[in-house]
Amino acid sequence: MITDILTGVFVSLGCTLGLIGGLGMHRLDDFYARLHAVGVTDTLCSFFILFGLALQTGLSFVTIKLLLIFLFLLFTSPAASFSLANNAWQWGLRPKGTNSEPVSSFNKDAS
Amino acid sequence: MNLLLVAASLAIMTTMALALARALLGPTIFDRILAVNMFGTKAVLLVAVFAFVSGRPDVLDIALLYSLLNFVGVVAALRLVERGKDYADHKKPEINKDGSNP
Amino acid sequence: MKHTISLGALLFALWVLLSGHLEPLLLGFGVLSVIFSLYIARRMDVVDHESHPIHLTFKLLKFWLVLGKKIFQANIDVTLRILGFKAVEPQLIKLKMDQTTDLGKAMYANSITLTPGSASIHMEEGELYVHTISRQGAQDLFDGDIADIIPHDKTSSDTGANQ
Amino acid sequence: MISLVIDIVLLLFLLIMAIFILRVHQLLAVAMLFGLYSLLVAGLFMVLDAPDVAFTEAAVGTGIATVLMLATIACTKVSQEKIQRKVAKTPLFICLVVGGLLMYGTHNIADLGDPEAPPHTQVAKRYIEDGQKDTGVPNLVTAVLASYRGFDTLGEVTVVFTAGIGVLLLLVRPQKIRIKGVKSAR
Repeated sequence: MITDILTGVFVSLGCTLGLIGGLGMHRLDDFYARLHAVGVTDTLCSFFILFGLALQTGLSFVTIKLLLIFLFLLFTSPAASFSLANNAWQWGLRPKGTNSEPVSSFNKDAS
Repeated sequence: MNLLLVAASLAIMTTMALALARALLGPTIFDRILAVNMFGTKAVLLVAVFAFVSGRPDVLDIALLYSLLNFVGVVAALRLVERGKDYADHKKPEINKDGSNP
Repeated sequence: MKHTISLGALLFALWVLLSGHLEPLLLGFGVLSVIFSLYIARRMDVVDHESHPIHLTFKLLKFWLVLGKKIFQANIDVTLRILGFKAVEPQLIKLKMDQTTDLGKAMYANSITLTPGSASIHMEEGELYVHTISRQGAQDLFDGDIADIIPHDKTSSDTGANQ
Repeated sequence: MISLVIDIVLLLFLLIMAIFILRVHQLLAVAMLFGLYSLLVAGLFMVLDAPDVAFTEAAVGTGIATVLMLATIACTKVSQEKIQRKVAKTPLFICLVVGGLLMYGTHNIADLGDPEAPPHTQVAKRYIEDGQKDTGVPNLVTAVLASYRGFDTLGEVTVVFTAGIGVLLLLVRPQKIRIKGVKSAR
Protein backbone atom coordinates (compact mmCIF):
# COMPACT_ATOMS: atom_id res chain seq x y z
CA MET A 1 0.00 0.00 0.00
CA ILE A 2 2.68 2.45 1.03
CA THR A 3 4.74 1.54 -2.03
CA ASP A 4 1.70 2.20 -4.20
CA ILE A 5 1.41 5.69 -2.79
CA LEU A 6 5.12 6.30 -3.21
CA THR A 7 4.98 5.06 -6.80
CA GLY A 8 2.06 7.39 -7.43
CA VAL A 9 3.94 10.35 -6.00
CA PHE A 10 7.13 9.66 -7.91
CA VAL A 11 5.50 8.88 -11.24
CA SER A 12 3.28 11.95 -11.10
CA LEU A 13 6.24 14.13 -10.12
CA GLY A 14 8.16 12.72 -13.06
CA CYS A 15 5.29 13.33 -15.45
CA THR A 16 4.91 16.89 -14.19
CA LEU A 17 8.60 17.53 -14.78
CA GLY A 18 8.27 16.02 -18.25
CA LEU A 19 5.35 18.26 -19.09
CA ILE A 20 7.23 21.29 -17.80
CA GLY A 21 10.19 20.31 -19.92
CA GLY A 22 7.92 20.02 -22.95
CA LEU A 23 6.48 23.42 -22.11
CA GLY A 24 10.01 24.77 -21.82
CA MET A 25 10.70 23.61 -25.37
CA HIS A 26 8.17 26.21 -26.46
CA ARG A 27 8.55 28.92 -23.82
CA LEU A 28 12.30 29.29 -24.11
CA ASP A 29 13.13 31.21 -27.23
CA ASP A 30 16.49 29.92 -28.29
CA PHE A 31 18.17 26.63 -29.08
CA TYR A 32 20.74 26.88 -26.30
CA ALA A 33 18.09 27.65 -23.70
CA ARG A 34 16.03 24.70 -24.87
CA LEU A 35 18.97 22.45 -24.11
CA HIS A 36 18.25 23.09 -20.44
CA ALA A 37 14.61 22.13 -20.81
CA VAL A 38 15.68 18.85 -22.37
CA GLY A 39 18.16 18.47 -19.53
CA VAL A 40 15.26 18.52 -17.07
CA THR A 41 13.37 15.80 -18.90
CA ASP A 42 16.47 13.68 -19.37
CA THR A 43 17.61 13.64 -15.78
CA LEU A 44 15.14 14.08 -12.96
CA CYS A 45 11.98 13.32 -14.96
CA SER A 46 13.20 9.94 -16.15
CA PHE A 47 14.69 9.23 -12.74
CA PHE A 48 11.38 9.84 -10.97
CA ILE A 49 9.34 7.79 -13.41
CA LEU A 50 11.73 4.85 -13.51
CA PHE A 51 12.25 4.95 -9.74
CA GLY A 52 8.51 4.99 -9.17
CA LEU A 53 8.12 1.96 -11.43
CA ALA A 54 11.02 0.19 -9.72
CA LEU A 55 9.26 0.53 -6.37
CA GLN A 56 6.46 -1.63 -7.75
CA THR A 57 8.61 -4.66 -8.34
CA GLY A 58 10.92 -4.85 -5.37
CA LEU A 59 14.37 -6.20 -6.08
CA SER A 60 14.29 -8.34 -9.20
CA PHE A 61 15.53 -8.53 -12.76
CA VAL A 62 12.97 -5.95 -13.71
CA THR A 63 14.43 -3.43 -11.27
CA ILE A 64 17.86 -4.01 -12.71
CA LYS A 65 16.55 -3.46 -16.21
CA LEU A 66 14.95 -0.20 -15.11
CA LEU A 67 18.23 0.83 -13.52
CA LEU A 68 20.07 0.00 -16.74
CA ILE A 69 17.63 2.04 -18.82
CA PHE A 70 18.24 4.96 -16.49
CA LEU A 71 22.00 4.53 -16.66
CA PHE A 72 21.96 4.40 -20.47
CA LEU A 73 19.91 7.58 -20.59
CA LEU A 74 22.19 9.21 -18.04
CA PHE A 75 25.36 8.37 -19.91
CA THR A 76 24.17 9.09 -23.41
CA SER A 77 22.21 12.29 -22.87
CA PRO A 78 25.13 14.59 -21.95
CA ALA A 79 27.17 13.22 -24.83
CA ALA A 80 24.31 13.85 -27.25
CA SER A 81 23.63 17.32 -25.83
CA PHE A 82 27.28 18.30 -25.96
CA SER A 83 27.81 17.19 -29.54
CA LEU A 84 24.59 18.94 -30.53
CA ALA A 85 25.57 22.19 -28.82
CA ASN A 86 29.12 21.98 -30.10
CA ASN A 87 27.90 21.46 -33.65
CA ALA A 88 25.54 24.41 -33.36
CA TRP A 89 28.35 26.57 -32.00
CA GLN A 90 30.78 25.65 -34.73
CA TRP A 91 28.11 26.01 -37.36
CA GLY A 92 27.81 29.62 -36.24
CA LEU A 93 24.67 29.73 -34.15
CA ARG A 94 25.04 32.15 -31.25
CA PRO A 95 22.79 32.27 -28.19
CA LYS A 96 20.27 35.06 -27.94
CA GLY A 97 20.40 37.64 -25.22
CA THR A 98 23.90 37.01 -23.96
CA ASN A 99 27.29 38.53 -24.30
CA SER A 100 28.32 37.73 -27.81
CA GLU A 101 31.70 36.48 -26.62
CA PRO A 102 31.99 34.24 -23.61
CA VAL A 103 33.14 36.10 -20.51
CA SER A 104 35.62 34.58 -18.12
CA SER A 105 34.33 36.36 -15.03
CA PHE A 106 31.60 38.77 -14.05
CA ASN A 107 32.53 42.33 -13.34
CA LYS A 108 30.71 43.64 -10.34
CA ASP A 109 29.33 46.66 -12.20
CA ALA A 110 28.59 44.96 -15.52
CA SER A 111 25.09 44.89 -16.99
CA MET B 1 -2.56 1.96 -9.43
CA ASN B 2 -3.24 1.06 -13.02
CA LEU B 3 -5.30 4.17 -13.49
CA LEU B 4 -2.38 6.29 -12.37
CA LEU B 5 -0.03 4.62 -14.81
CA VAL B 6 -2.55 5.16 -17.59
CA ALA B 7 -2.64 8.84 -16.66
CA ALA B 8 1.15 8.82 -16.63
CA SER B 9 1.34 7.41 -20.14
CA LEU B 10 -1.12 10.06 -21.30
CA ALA B 11 1.09 12.75 -19.74
CA ILE B 12 4.16 11.30 -21.42
CA MET B 13 2.36 11.26 -24.75
CA THR B 14 1.47 14.92 -24.26
CA THR B 15 5.14 15.65 -23.70
CA MET B 16 5.93 13.71 -26.85
CA ALA B 17 3.41 15.80 -28.74
CA LEU B 18 5.08 18.98 -27.45
CA ALA B 19 8.47 17.70 -28.55
CA LEU B 20 7.07 16.70 -31.94
CA ALA B 21 5.65 20.19 -32.36
CA ARG B 22 9.10 21.63 -31.73
CA ALA B 23 10.58 19.20 -34.22
CA LEU B 24 8.09 20.40 -36.83
CA LEU B 25 8.45 24.10 -36.05
CA GLY B 26 12.22 24.18 -36.11
CA PRO B 27 13.52 26.83 -36.76
CA THR B 28 17.08 25.54 -36.99
CA ILE B 29 18.10 21.98 -37.73
CA PHE B 30 19.55 21.77 -34.23
CA ASP B 31 16.18 22.50 -32.65
CA ARG B 32 14.75 19.67 -34.68
CA ILE B 33 17.44 17.19 -33.70
CA LEU B 34 17.12 18.23 -30.07
CA ALA B 35 13.38 17.68 -30.21
CA VAL B 36 13.83 14.33 -31.94
CA ASN B 37 16.23 13.30 -29.19
CA MET B 38 13.76 14.31 -26.52
CA PHE B 39 10.96 12.51 -28.33
CA GLY B 40 13.04 9.34 -28.31
CA THR B 41 13.76 9.63 -24.59
CA LYS B 42 10.09 10.05 -23.87
CA ALA B 43 9.33 7.04 -26.07
CA VAL B 44 11.65 5.00 -23.84
CA LEU B 45 9.74 6.14 -20.77
CA LEU B 46 6.42 5.45 -22.46
CA VAL B 47 7.49 1.91 -23.26
CA ALA B 48 8.64 1.41 -19.66
CA VAL B 49 5.32 2.65 -18.27
CA PHE B 50 3.40 0.58 -20.81
CA ALA B 51 5.29 -2.51 -19.69
CA PHE B 52 3.83 -2.01 -16.23
CA VAL B 53 0.34 -1.10 -17.42
CA SER B 54 0.10 -4.24 -19.51
CA GLY B 55 1.87 -6.35 -16.90
CA ARG B 56 4.54 -7.66 -19.28
CA PRO B 57 7.96 -6.66 -18.02
CA ASP B 58 9.61 -8.36 -21.06
CA VAL B 59 8.74 -5.24 -22.97
CA LEU B 60 11.37 -3.40 -20.94
CA ASP B 61 14.00 -4.94 -23.20
CA ILE B 62 12.61 -2.83 -26.02
CA ALA B 63 12.96 0.26 -23.87
CA LEU B 64 16.60 -0.66 -23.31
CA LEU B 65 17.16 -1.04 -27.02
CA TYR B 66 15.44 2.29 -27.76
CA SER B 67 17.54 4.16 -25.27
CA LEU B 68 20.69 3.04 -27.05
CA LEU B 69 19.45 3.44 -30.63
CA ASN B 70 18.20 6.93 -30.00
CA PHE B 71 21.72 7.95 -29.12
CA VAL B 72 23.13 6.29 -32.22
CA GLY B 73 20.74 8.22 -34.44
CA VAL B 74 21.56 11.58 -32.89
CA VAL B 75 25.30 11.06 -33.05
CA ALA B 76 25.12 9.81 -36.63
CA ALA B 77 23.16 12.88 -37.64
CA LEU B 78 25.60 15.18 -35.92
CA ARG B 79 28.63 13.59 -37.51
CA LEU B 80 27.14 14.82 -40.76
CA VAL B 81 26.63 18.40 -39.71
CA GLU B 82 30.12 18.34 -38.31
CA ARG B 83 31.60 17.85 -41.74
CA GLY B 84 30.72 21.45 -42.35
CA LYS B 85 28.10 20.80 -44.95
CA ASP B 86 25.19 23.12 -44.89
CA TYR B 87 22.14 20.95 -44.56
CA ALA B 88 19.86 23.51 -43.05
CA ASP B 89 17.27 25.07 -45.28
CA HIS B 90 18.55 28.54 -44.59
CA LYS B 91 21.99 29.98 -44.93
CA LYS B 92 24.63 29.66 -42.30
CA PRO B 93 24.09 32.61 -39.97
CA GLU B 94 26.26 35.63 -40.41
CA ILE B 95 28.51 36.30 -37.48
CA ASN B 96 29.15 39.95 -36.73
CA LYS B 97 32.57 41.25 -35.86
CA ASP B 98 31.77 41.05 -32.16
CA GLY B 99 30.61 37.47 -32.58
CA SER B 100 26.85 37.93 -32.29
CA ASN B 101 24.22 36.97 -34.79
CA PRO B 102 22.54 39.90 -36.47
CA MET C 1 45.00 -6.71 -18.93
CA LYS C 2 43.16 -5.96 -15.70
CA HIS C 3 40.92 -3.58 -17.64
CA THR C 4 40.02 -6.34 -20.07
CA ILE C 5 39.20 -8.72 -17.25
CA SER C 6 37.09 -6.19 -15.43
CA LEU C 7 35.29 -5.24 -18.65
CA GLY C 8 34.67 -8.90 -19.37
CA ALA C 9 33.25 -9.47 -15.89
CA LEU C 10 31.03 -6.43 -16.30
CA LEU C 11 29.77 -7.57 -19.72
CA PHE C 12 29.07 -11.06 -18.46
CA ALA C 13 27.18 -9.71 -15.44
CA LEU C 14 25.16 -7.59 -17.87
CA TRP C 15 24.36 -10.65 -19.97
CA VAL C 16 23.18 -12.67 -16.97
CA LEU C 17 21.12 -9.80 -15.60
CA LEU C 18 19.45 -9.06 -18.93
CA SER C 19 18.73 -12.63 -19.95
CA GLY C 20 17.79 -13.92 -16.50
CA HIS C 21 18.38 -17.53 -17.54
CA LEU C 22 21.01 -19.71 -15.96
CA GLU C 23 20.98 -22.78 -18.25
CA PRO C 24 24.45 -23.90 -19.40
CA LEU C 25 23.54 -23.45 -23.08
CA LEU C 26 22.52 -19.81 -22.71
CA LEU C 27 25.42 -19.04 -20.39
CA GLY C 28 27.70 -20.55 -23.03
CA PHE C 29 26.26 -18.19 -25.64
CA GLY C 30 26.86 -15.39 -23.17
CA VAL C 31 30.51 -16.32 -22.73
CA LEU C 32 30.95 -16.50 -26.49
CA SER C 33 29.43 -13.09 -27.09
CA VAL C 34 31.44 -11.56 -24.24
CA ILE C 35 34.64 -12.94 -25.74
CA PHE C 36 33.65 -11.63 -29.15
CA SER C 37 32.89 -8.15 -27.74
CA LEU C 38 36.17 -8.14 -25.86
CA TYR C 39 38.03 -9.09 -29.02
CA ILE C 40 36.41 -6.22 -30.92
CA ALA C 41 37.07 -3.80 -28.07
CA ARG C 42 40.71 -4.81 -27.92
CA ARG C 43 41.03 -4.43 -31.67
CA MET C 44 39.49 -0.97 -31.47
CA ASP C 45 41.98 -0.20 -28.74
CA VAL C 46 39.37 1.27 -26.43
CA VAL C 47 40.01 -0.86 -23.36
CA ASP C 48 42.15 1.30 -21.13
CA HIS C 49 41.98 3.40 -18.01
CA GLU C 50 39.96 6.02 -19.86
CA SER C 51 37.00 3.99 -20.99
CA HIS C 52 37.16 1.89 -17.91
CA PRO C 53 38.43 3.83 -14.91
CA ILE C 54 38.63 1.13 -12.27
CA HIS C 55 41.17 3.10 -10.29
CA LEU C 56 38.44 5.64 -9.57
CA THR C 57 35.67 3.27 -8.50
CA PHE C 58 35.22 4.51 -4.94
CA LYS C 59 35.78 8.15 -5.73
CA LEU C 60 33.21 7.81 -8.51
CA LEU C 61 30.55 6.58 -6.10
CA LYS C 62 30.90 9.69 -3.97
CA PHE C 63 31.06 11.85 -7.08
CA TRP C 64 27.76 10.46 -8.40
CA LEU C 65 26.06 11.05 -5.05
CA VAL C 66 27.16 14.69 -4.86
CA LEU C 67 26.40 15.25 -8.53
CA GLY C 68 22.97 13.71 -8.04
CA LYS C 69 22.20 16.24 -5.34
CA LYS C 70 23.34 19.09 -7.56
CA ILE C 71 21.26 17.81 -10.47
CA PHE C 72 18.24 17.69 -8.19
CA GLN C 73 18.66 21.29 -7.09
CA ALA C 74 19.38 22.48 -10.61
CA ASN C 75 16.23 20.75 -11.87
CA ILE C 76 14.06 22.63 -9.42
CA ASP C 77 15.75 25.89 -10.37
CA VAL C 78 15.25 25.36 -14.11
CA THR C 79 11.65 24.24 -13.57
CA LEU C 80 10.91 27.50 -11.76
CA ARG C 81 12.55 29.47 -14.55
CA ILE C 82 10.59 27.70 -17.28
CA LEU C 83 7.33 28.33 -15.44
CA GLY C 84 8.21 31.99 -15.12
CA PHE C 85 8.64 32.26 -11.35
CA LYS C 86 12.24 33.27 -11.89
CA ALA C 87 13.75 35.20 -14.74
CA VAL C 88 15.50 33.51 -17.63
CA GLU C 89 18.77 35.33 -18.08
CA PRO C 90 21.04 33.40 -20.44
CA GLN C 91 24.77 33.77 -19.96
CA LEU C 92 27.68 32.63 -22.05
CA ILE C 93 30.82 32.05 -20.05
CA LYS C 94 34.29 30.67 -20.43
CA LEU C 95 35.67 28.39 -17.75
CA LYS C 96 39.27 27.50 -17.09
CA MET C 97 39.78 23.77 -16.81
CA ASP C 98 42.29 22.59 -14.24
CA GLN C 99 41.89 18.97 -15.25
CA THR C 100 44.92 17.68 -17.05
CA THR C 101 43.68 14.32 -18.32
CA ASP C 102 41.19 13.74 -21.09
CA LEU C 103 39.07 11.68 -18.73
CA GLY C 104 38.95 14.51 -16.20
CA LYS C 105 38.00 17.03 -18.88
CA ALA C 106 35.27 14.79 -20.25
CA MET C 107 33.88 14.23 -16.78
CA TYR C 108 33.90 17.95 -16.05
CA ALA C 109 32.19 18.93 -19.30
CA ASN C 110 29.63 16.14 -19.05
CA SER C 111 28.82 16.94 -15.42
CA ILE C 112 28.11 20.51 -16.43
CA THR C 113 25.89 19.35 -19.28
CA LEU C 114 24.11 16.85 -17.06
CA THR C 115 23.17 19.56 -14.59
CA PRO C 116 20.19 21.30 -16.15
CA GLY C 117 20.64 25.03 -16.39
CA SER C 118 24.16 24.78 -17.68
CA ALA C 119 25.40 23.16 -20.86
CA SER C 120 28.94 22.96 -22.15
CA ILE C 121 29.12 24.11 -25.74
CA HIS C 122 32.70 24.14 -26.88
CA MET C 123 36.12 23.16 -25.65
CA GLU C 124 39.26 24.97 -26.63
CA GLU C 125 42.77 24.77 -25.21
CA GLY C 126 41.87 24.19 -21.60
CA GLU C 127 38.88 26.46 -21.76
CA LEU C 128 35.28 25.38 -21.71
CA TYR C 129 32.50 27.50 -23.17
CA VAL C 130 29.34 27.11 -21.12
CA HIS C 131 25.83 28.39 -21.66
CA THR C 132 23.87 28.84 -18.46
CA ILE C 133 20.27 29.83 -17.99
CA SER C 134 20.91 32.12 -15.04
CA ARG C 135 23.50 34.57 -13.78
CA GLN C 136 23.57 32.80 -10.43
CA GLY C 137 24.36 29.48 -12.07
CA ALA C 138 27.19 31.06 -14.03
CA GLN C 139 28.59 32.57 -10.84
CA ASP C 140 28.42 29.19 -9.14
CA LEU C 141 30.38 27.64 -11.97
CA PHE C 142 33.01 30.37 -11.68
CA ASP C 143 33.25 29.58 -7.98
CA GLY C 144 34.13 26.00 -8.85
CA ASP C 145 30.80 24.46 -7.89
CA ILE C 146 31.22 21.45 -10.14
CA ALA C 147 34.98 21.54 -10.57
CA ASP C 148 35.47 20.72 -6.90
CA ILE C 149 33.61 17.43 -7.00
CA ILE C 150 35.35 15.90 -10.02
CA PRO C 151 37.57 13.12 -8.67
CA HIS C 152 41.25 13.70 -9.27
CA ASP C 153 42.53 11.39 -11.94
CA LYS C 154 46.05 10.57 -10.91
CA THR C 155 47.18 7.89 -13.32
CA SER C 156 50.58 9.49 -13.58
CA SER C 157 52.62 7.16 -15.75
CA ASP C 158 50.28 5.95 -18.47
CA THR C 159 48.45 9.27 -18.76
CA GLY C 160 51.63 11.06 -19.57
CA ALA C 161 52.30 8.64 -22.36
CA ASN C 162 48.81 9.11 -23.67
CA GLN C 163 48.89 12.86 -23.95
CA MET D 1 -8.44 0.33 -23.20
CA ILE D 2 -5.12 2.10 -22.77
CA SER D 3 -3.73 0.11 -25.66
CA LEU D 4 -6.43 1.59 -27.84
CA VAL D 5 -5.61 5.12 -26.71
CA ILE D 6 -1.88 4.58 -27.23
CA ASP D 7 -2.63 3.09 -30.66
CA ILE D 8 -4.68 6.09 -31.68
CA VAL D 9 -2.17 8.62 -30.39
CA LEU D 10 0.78 6.84 -31.99
CA LEU D 11 -1.07 6.59 -35.29
CA LEU D 12 -1.85 10.29 -35.04
CA PHE D 13 1.84 11.04 -34.48
CA LEU D 14 2.64 8.84 -37.47
CA LEU D 15 0.22 10.73 -39.66
CA ILE D 16 1.58 14.13 -38.64
CA MET D 17 5.12 12.92 -39.15
CA ALA D 18 4.37 11.44 -42.56
CA ILE D 19 2.81 14.67 -43.79
CA PHE D 20 5.74 16.61 -42.43
CA ILE D 21 8.26 14.30 -44.07
CA LEU D 22 6.53 14.96 -47.38
CA ARG D 23 6.61 18.70 -46.97
CA VAL D 24 9.97 19.52 -45.41
CA HIS D 25 13.09 20.17 -47.45
CA GLN D 26 15.75 19.56 -44.81
CA LEU D 27 17.01 16.13 -45.71
CA LEU D 28 18.72 15.68 -42.36
CA ALA D 29 15.51 16.38 -40.49
CA VAL D 30 13.67 13.99 -42.80
CA ALA D 31 16.15 11.20 -42.06
CA MET D 32 15.85 11.79 -38.32
CA LEU D 33 12.07 11.80 -38.56
CA PHE D 34 12.17 8.53 -40.49
CA GLY D 35 14.03 7.08 -37.53
CA LEU D 36 11.32 8.33 -35.21
CA TYR D 37 8.70 7.00 -37.60
CA SER D 38 9.97 3.46 -37.26
CA LEU D 39 10.34 3.97 -33.52
CA LEU D 40 6.64 4.74 -33.41
CA VAL D 41 5.81 1.79 -35.65
CA ALA D 42 7.83 -0.37 -33.27
CA GLY D 43 5.78 1.06 -30.44
CA LEU D 44 2.62 0.05 -32.28
CA PHE D 45 3.94 -3.49 -32.72
CA MET D 46 4.68 -3.57 -29.04
CA VAL D 47 1.16 -2.54 -28.16
CA LEU D 48 -0.06 -5.26 -30.53
CA ASP D 49 1.76 -7.88 -28.42
CA ALA D 50 4.60 -8.51 -30.84
CA PRO D 51 7.73 -7.59 -28.93
CA ASP D 52 10.02 -9.48 -31.30
CA VAL D 53 8.81 -7.63 -34.36
CA ALA D 54 9.09 -4.43 -32.38
CA PHE D 55 12.68 -5.36 -31.60
CA THR D 56 13.52 -5.92 -35.24
CA GLU D 57 11.72 -2.83 -36.36
CA ALA D 58 13.55 -0.70 -33.79
CA ALA D 59 16.95 -2.16 -34.58
CA VAL D 60 16.57 -2.06 -38.35
CA GLY D 61 14.37 0.99 -38.80
CA THR D 62 15.73 3.27 -36.14
CA GLY D 63 19.28 1.98 -36.04
CA ILE D 64 20.63 0.76 -39.35
CA ALA D 65 18.23 2.48 -41.73
CA THR D 66 18.75 5.90 -40.16
CA VAL D 67 22.51 5.55 -40.22
CA LEU D 68 22.46 4.35 -43.83
CA MET D 69 20.15 7.16 -44.85
CA LEU D 70 22.37 9.71 -43.14
CA ALA D 71 25.44 8.21 -44.78
CA THR D 72 23.72 8.50 -48.13
CA ILE D 73 22.94 12.15 -47.49
CA ALA D 74 26.58 12.68 -46.57
CA CYS D 75 27.58 11.41 -50.00
CA THR D 76 25.33 13.75 -51.91
CA LYS D 77 26.02 17.22 -53.11
CA VAL D 78 24.11 19.98 -51.42
CA SER D 79 21.88 21.44 -54.05
CA GLN D 80 18.21 21.81 -54.61
CA GLU D 81 16.02 21.68 -57.60
CA LYS D 82 12.50 22.96 -57.60
CA ILE D 83 10.28 20.35 -59.10
CA GLN D 84 7.02 21.26 -60.67
CA ARG D 85 4.43 19.68 -58.44
CA LYS D 86 1.61 18.08 -60.32
CA VAL D 87 -0.43 15.03 -59.53
CA ALA D 88 0.75 11.99 -61.48
CA LYS D 89 -2.54 10.34 -62.36
CA THR D 90 -1.58 6.79 -63.32
CA PRO D 91 0.55 6.01 -60.24
CA LEU D 92 -2.12 7.51 -58.01
CA PHE D 93 -4.72 5.32 -59.66
CA ILE D 94 -2.58 2.20 -59.27
CA CYS D 95 -1.92 3.07 -55.62
CA LEU D 96 -5.60 3.49 -54.91
CA VAL D 97 -6.56 0.25 -56.66
CA VAL D 98 -3.88 -1.82 -54.94
CA GLY D 99 -4.65 -0.22 -51.59
CA GLY D 100 -8.33 -0.93 -52.07
CA LEU D 101 -7.61 -4.54 -52.98
CA LEU D 102 -5.44 -4.97 -49.90
CA MET D 103 -8.12 -3.49 -47.72
CA TYR D 104 -10.69 -5.80 -49.29
CA GLY D 105 -8.34 -8.70 -48.62
CA THR D 106 -8.21 -7.97 -44.90
CA HIS D 107 -11.86 -8.93 -44.62
CA ASN D 108 -10.95 -12.57 -45.09
CA ILE D 109 -8.33 -12.55 -42.37
CA ALA D 110 -9.58 -14.07 -39.14
CA ASP D 111 -10.33 -11.58 -36.37
CA LEU D 112 -7.46 -10.55 -34.17
CA GLY D 113 -7.23 -13.09 -31.37
CA ASP D 114 -10.04 -15.31 -32.65
CA PRO D 115 -9.48 -18.68 -30.93
CA GLU D 116 -11.18 -20.59 -33.75
CA ALA D 117 -8.90 -19.32 -36.50
CA PRO D 118 -6.91 -22.09 -38.23
CA PRO D 119 -3.45 -20.76 -37.29
CA HIS D 120 -4.45 -20.82 -33.65
CA THR D 121 -6.01 -24.26 -33.62
CA GLN D 122 -3.23 -26.04 -35.48
CA VAL D 123 0.17 -24.41 -35.93
CA ALA D 124 0.22 -22.28 -32.82
CA LYS D 125 -1.09 -25.16 -30.74
CA ARG D 126 1.77 -27.38 -31.81
CA TYR D 127 4.31 -24.64 -31.16
CA ILE D 128 2.95 -23.86 -27.74
CA GLU D 129 2.63 -27.46 -26.63
CA ASP D 130 5.84 -28.91 -28.02
CA GLY D 131 7.99 -25.86 -28.59
CA GLN D 132 9.73 -25.91 -25.25
CA LYS D 133 10.41 -29.64 -25.49
CA ASP D 134 11.51 -29.59 -29.14
CA THR D 135 13.90 -26.69 -29.06
CA GLY D 136 14.76 -25.87 -25.44
CA VAL D 137 14.57 -22.15 -26.13
CA PRO D 138 12.78 -20.26 -23.36
CA ASN D 139 11.14 -17.62 -25.55
CA LEU D 140 8.47 -19.11 -27.78
CA VAL D 141 8.71 -16.54 -30.56
CA THR D 142 12.46 -16.97 -30.68
CA ALA D 143 11.93 -20.73 -30.84
CA VAL D 144 9.66 -20.33 -33.86
CA LEU D 145 11.91 -17.86 -35.63
CA ALA D 146 15.28 -19.40 -34.90
CA SER D 147 14.43 -23.09 -34.74
CA TYR D 148 11.24 -24.10 -36.56
CA ARG D 149 11.76 -21.50 -39.24
CA GLY D 150 15.51 -21.50 -38.81
CA PHE D 151 16.45 -21.87 -42.47
CA ASP D 152 13.95 -19.25 -43.45
CA THR D 153 15.33 -16.82 -40.90
CA LEU D 154 18.91 -17.65 -41.77
CA GLY D 155 18.26 -16.94 -45.42
CA GLU D 156 16.54 -13.72 -44.52
CA VAL D 157 19.40 -12.60 -42.30
CA THR D 158 21.92 -13.49 -45.00
CA VAL D 159 20.04 -11.43 -47.55
CA VAL D 160 19.77 -8.47 -45.21
CA PHE D 161 23.41 -8.74 -44.25
CA THR D 162 24.53 -8.94 -47.87
CA ALA D 163 22.36 -5.98 -48.73
CA GLY D 164 23.88 -4.02 -45.85
CA ILE D 165 27.41 -4.80 -46.99
CA GLY D 166 26.49 -3.87 -50.54
CA VAL D 167 25.10 -0.53 -49.48
CA LEU D 168 28.14 0.17 -47.34
CA LEU D 169 30.48 -0.71 -50.22
CA LEU D 170 28.58 1.65 -52.48
CA LEU D 171 28.69 4.45 -49.97
CA VAL D 172 32.32 4.24 -48.90
CA ARG D 173 34.45 6.49 -51.02
CA PRO D 174 37.83 5.01 -51.97
CA GLN D 175 40.02 7.59 -50.27
CA LYS D 176 38.16 7.13 -47.03
CA ILE D 177 39.04 3.50 -46.44
CA ARG D 178 40.97 3.33 -43.20
CA ILE D 179 43.60 0.73 -42.61
CA LYS D 180 44.11 -0.38 -39.06
CA GLY D 181 46.62 1.75 -37.22
CA VAL D 182 47.15 4.13 -40.13
CA LYS D 183 45.54 7.56 -40.03
CA SER D 184 43.80 8.32 -43.30
CA ALA D 185 45.44 11.09 -45.25
CA ARG D 186 43.32 14.17 -45.59
